[in-house]
Amino acid sequence: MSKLARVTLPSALRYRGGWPYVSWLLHRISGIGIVFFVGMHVVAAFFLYAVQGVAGDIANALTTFYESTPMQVFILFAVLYHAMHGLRLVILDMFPRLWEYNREAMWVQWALFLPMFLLPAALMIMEVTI
Amino acid sequence: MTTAYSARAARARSGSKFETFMWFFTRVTGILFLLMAAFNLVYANLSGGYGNMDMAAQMRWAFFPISFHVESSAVEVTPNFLNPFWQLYSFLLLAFAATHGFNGLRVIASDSPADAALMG
Amino acid sequence: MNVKVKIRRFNPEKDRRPRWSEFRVDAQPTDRVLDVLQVIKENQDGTLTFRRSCAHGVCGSDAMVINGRNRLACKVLVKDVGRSIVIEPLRGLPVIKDLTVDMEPFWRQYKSIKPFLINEDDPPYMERLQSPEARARFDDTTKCILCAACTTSCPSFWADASYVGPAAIVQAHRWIFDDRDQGAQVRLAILADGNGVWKCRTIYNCTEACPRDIEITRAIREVTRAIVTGEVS
Amino acid sequence: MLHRFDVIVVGAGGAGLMAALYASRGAKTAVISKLYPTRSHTGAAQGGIGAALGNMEEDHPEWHIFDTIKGGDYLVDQDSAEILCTEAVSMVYDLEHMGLPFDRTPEGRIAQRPFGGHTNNATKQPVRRACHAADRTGHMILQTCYQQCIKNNVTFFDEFQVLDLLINAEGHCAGVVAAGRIWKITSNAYALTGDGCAVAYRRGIPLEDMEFYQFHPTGILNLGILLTEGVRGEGGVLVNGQGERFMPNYAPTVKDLASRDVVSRAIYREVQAGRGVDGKDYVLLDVRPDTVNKYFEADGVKNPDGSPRRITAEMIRQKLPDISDFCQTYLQLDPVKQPLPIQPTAHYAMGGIPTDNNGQVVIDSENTPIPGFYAAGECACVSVHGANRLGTNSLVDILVFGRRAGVAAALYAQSAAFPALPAQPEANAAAELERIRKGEGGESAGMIRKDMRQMMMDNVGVFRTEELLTGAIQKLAELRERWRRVTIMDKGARWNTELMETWELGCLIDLAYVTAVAALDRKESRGGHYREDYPERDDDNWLKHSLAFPLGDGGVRMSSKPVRLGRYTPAKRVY
Ligand SMILES: Cc1cc2nc3c(=O)[nH]c(=O)nc-3n(C[C@H](O)[C@H](O)[C@H](O)COP(=O)(O)OP(=O)(O)OC[C@H]3O[C@@H](n4cnc5c(N)ncnc54)[C@H](O)[C@@H]3O)c2cc1C
Ligand code: HEM
Ligand code: SF4
Ligand code: F3S
Ligand code: FES
Repeated sequence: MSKLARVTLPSALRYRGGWPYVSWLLHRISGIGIVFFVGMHVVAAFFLYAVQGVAGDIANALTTFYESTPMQVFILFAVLYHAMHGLRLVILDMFPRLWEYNREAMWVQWALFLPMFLLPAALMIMEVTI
Repeated sequence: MTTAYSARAARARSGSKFETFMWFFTRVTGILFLLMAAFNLVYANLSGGYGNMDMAAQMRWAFFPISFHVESSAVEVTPNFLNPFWQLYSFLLLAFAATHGFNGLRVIASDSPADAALMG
Repeated sequence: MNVKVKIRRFNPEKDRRPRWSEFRVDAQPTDRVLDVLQVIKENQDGTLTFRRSCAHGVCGSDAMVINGRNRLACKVLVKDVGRSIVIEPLRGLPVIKDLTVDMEPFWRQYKSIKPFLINEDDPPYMERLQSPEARARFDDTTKCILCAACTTSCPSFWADASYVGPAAIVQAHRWIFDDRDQGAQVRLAILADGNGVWKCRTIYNCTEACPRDIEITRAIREVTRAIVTGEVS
Repeated sequence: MLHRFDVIVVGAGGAGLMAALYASRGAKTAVISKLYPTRSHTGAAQGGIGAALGNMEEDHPEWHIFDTIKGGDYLVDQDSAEILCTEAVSMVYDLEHMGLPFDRTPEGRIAQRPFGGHTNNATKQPVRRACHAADRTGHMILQTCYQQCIKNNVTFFDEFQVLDLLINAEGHCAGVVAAGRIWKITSNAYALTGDGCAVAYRRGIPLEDMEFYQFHPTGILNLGILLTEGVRGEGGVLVNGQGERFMPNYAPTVKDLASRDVVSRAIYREVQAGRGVDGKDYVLLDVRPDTVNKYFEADGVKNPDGSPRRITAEMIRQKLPDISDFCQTYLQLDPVKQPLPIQPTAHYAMGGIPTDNNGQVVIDSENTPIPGFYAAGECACVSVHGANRLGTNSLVDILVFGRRAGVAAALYAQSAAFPALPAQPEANAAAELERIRKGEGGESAGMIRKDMRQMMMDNVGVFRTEELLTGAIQKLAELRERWRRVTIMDKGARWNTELMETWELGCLIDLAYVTAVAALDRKESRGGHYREDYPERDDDNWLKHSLAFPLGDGGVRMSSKPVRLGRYTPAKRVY
């Protein structure tokens, strides 16, 4: 019987929880994304400077990978999205009564996030230097 | 099922002070990251970075103002970032980020069915 | 209006895994989904099993997943969900039969937060006095009908059933912020446990699911705040 | 499985939980309920619980007693009414001490609102007596009682249905169950099926005053969902199809706050006269602030401090949040902007299992008790409601007499040894279920249920005649035959709700039958029982309770017992 209680990932994703649910999923994905990026970056940088040979080549390949424009745009997305969602959480958690206005707060979050992300992303894609 | 529930409950009870602290820490560091990023961006641009940095460089500066990051950009302001203040500053930043991030991974792991199967 | 109803079924005596049944029903747009289920049970398939009691959203018997969201079948009208209705049992609790789930884990969580007045003082002969403001402080959370729609919409609970769940926290909130109660610190300690409020990732599914429009996430964070600051206000 | 407890409470509504709570203080107690306790019907009660606290204005338990007796059209046992109304006060304080979140006055006392039939005996004007927690008083009572049972470690057997009583074993019981859902338009729940009464009745226990069934005047059109009298308590008025407020024509003094039988009949009279909305069978309940304030001004209604009373949309939403929600959900109407379509709805059984003032079941006109068997709640008939129950008095009834039954049952259990069980105690019930499960007659329970509700609405409704009632009895006999031939689809042994519902339908038919026979027998009009062929109250012949005994062949034998009168002698009832 207890097996029937288990919620599988597909079943969890089929739940129609609305925007806050989607937003949380993105927060989680972006959080993981950043940890992996930072981890990768630290390791690659270390090997790049400290070691020669195969390890160095791998480090080089890694660096090229995350320095590619699509990756940079993704990282920008992850950091900004994670930051904006996190900012909303911190503020609402500090003043719990504001959770009543979560819907409005989500609007603000997106209103801040979109220009913050889209403008630099466009510049990065067009490889502009300020 | 009953035993599974109580065994897990017993395990968790000891962790409460830690959980309280990490919850709070995550939020504090979250805000700190943003404040620090804003400060770094403003500082770097004011001290000569403006006009010399592409977007990627701006990001690096914002989130991790360590001398490597400055050297690898085309900006000639390296000395500004080589004093002990910035070394301590970036060390703390990295420590916070690592703690915030790894605690996040721990939280995610504790949410996964694999964990429930292992512990329960 | 002719509606198509797809229901996730499970008969413990026959089925090894859940299956889907499909029905077609004539319904008025203003009928409740619960009425539709009742019509199916009476006229098409008597084996269809679900709970219901009050039929107007005050007893909490008939929470189920309707078109992908946790709702009370008696509070959703056909016209609001359209011509095609998909109904599943609540997620995260063991299915007993069709749309009925085993609520025992839910009640255990409820009981774990000591859901009763803790006050050892001798009461006065008449009522204890309480200002309207103090009464309003916890009004929202007294509306809870223990339907489990919130707890079973919470991904954190799906992942780990030892999370005490939003419904139990709502019930704790109702007492923690009642100025006649003296058990706040006891309850805060229980909820500061690893399976307590920290397991809330503020996903907000609970608040969107609550048929009584309780500000659940707010209540959870008010409790969290009280734990962090050590003060009830 | 055999379990042993000193006291077994059947039903976890307000009555059952209160009984269990008090019984558990003196005896090992278990509660058996077919629903999880918080799903019980007590949770649907909205408006309030009546007690003469006098928090808002002058009030006395004596006034409450008189109102109760007058409301019940003098068919009330006056000593019981006295207990009801005096203990109501301590009951409300008791609930507050258990943590029930009553609404508060600015001074911090329990807030009260006016309700139908509750008056200031000196001025005859409505008095604020109903203590409330917004419009979910019953919900809060149910939760509070359940919480206290948890605190006191009462054992619960949830989702177990009681099918039979072990009378010969003198089963220790403080039983609580309610009747309902026999009528088509009803405020009552699906799960309210009166099995408690029926189970007792089938074991030879008579039912008292079953002809009295209350129709609540304001149910939502077609759905029957109740809009509490509190709506009118807050100032709402009833308006007919021509836009006129009609209650002053029927009850010049208290107007819309007359007792329920009076208001329900008034609505039907309007409809019969073609003054329903669009000539149809419903009228409107208007709580728009403009309308309410207009009539407040015309009637000179005052606040406790003497200032003229006025309301705002905000106040309505705050005091009646659930009502606003029901209207939005089911009618898509905002009560502060639009008037609400309403019609009377079958609501409450005044009759039930006869008991004495301690909840002990009594089985004949001499009040001979059955040792060890107690009943309280809507299923019981003490009788404090007589021919018509006042709003808010049911919650008082279930709690006050639930408490008394609990205390008495625990005392009894302490003094008595465990009675011997008969051989194979469950044989009877098991055979009955087996018969239903295996039934091959081809009749559908759904159709029978539908036919019965329609028929009861048409024939045993607000207005009754000999012809209608004779027809009803005949049709019910047919329905019972059809029920014997019923076939169900679910042949399973686990969680077979179809089987249980079909069994419950059998109980409903039995009760409906008793109601119809009792209604035919009573040749007068009194309270909720209105005979068009006998429109007057007849104290000479009918100032007595009816008792319906089962005959082996499914028939009913009518008998009676005297009303216990007291201080108040029957007088004509005007509001
Ligand atoms: C919409 C509505 C509004 C109302 N508003 C008010 C109001 O404002 N004021 C007021 O005073 N009154 C009001 N009433 C009336 C009042 O609420 C009820 O009369 C009262 O709550 C009945 O309580 P009870 O304990 O007898 O039964 P219930 O609360 O109905 O409980 C019955 C219990 O018995 C159990 N049960 C039944 N059959 C079985 C069986 N075979 N085996 C095991 N268990 C069984 C059920 O599970 C349930 O737990 C209202 C009623 C309704 C419907
Ligand atoms: C930029 C500013 C940042 C803010 C405002 C922020 C804020 C937050 C907050 C509030 C949480 C808790 C979420 C919850 O309790 O549900 C969180 C979780 C997390 N953060 Fe950050 N964070 C920031 C940067 C980072 C960085 C740089 C990393 C990576 C090193 C990171 C990795 C994570 C991870 C992995 C989680 C766990 C995600 C989850 O539980 O779903 N965050 N963050
Ligand atoms: S908080 Fe809302 S959703 Fe959760 S159990 Fe209570 S009423 Fe149901
Ligand atoms: S959905 Fe779950 S994570 Fe928190 S906000 Fe609600 S309890
Ligand atoms: S049946 Fe009571 S809440 Fe739906």
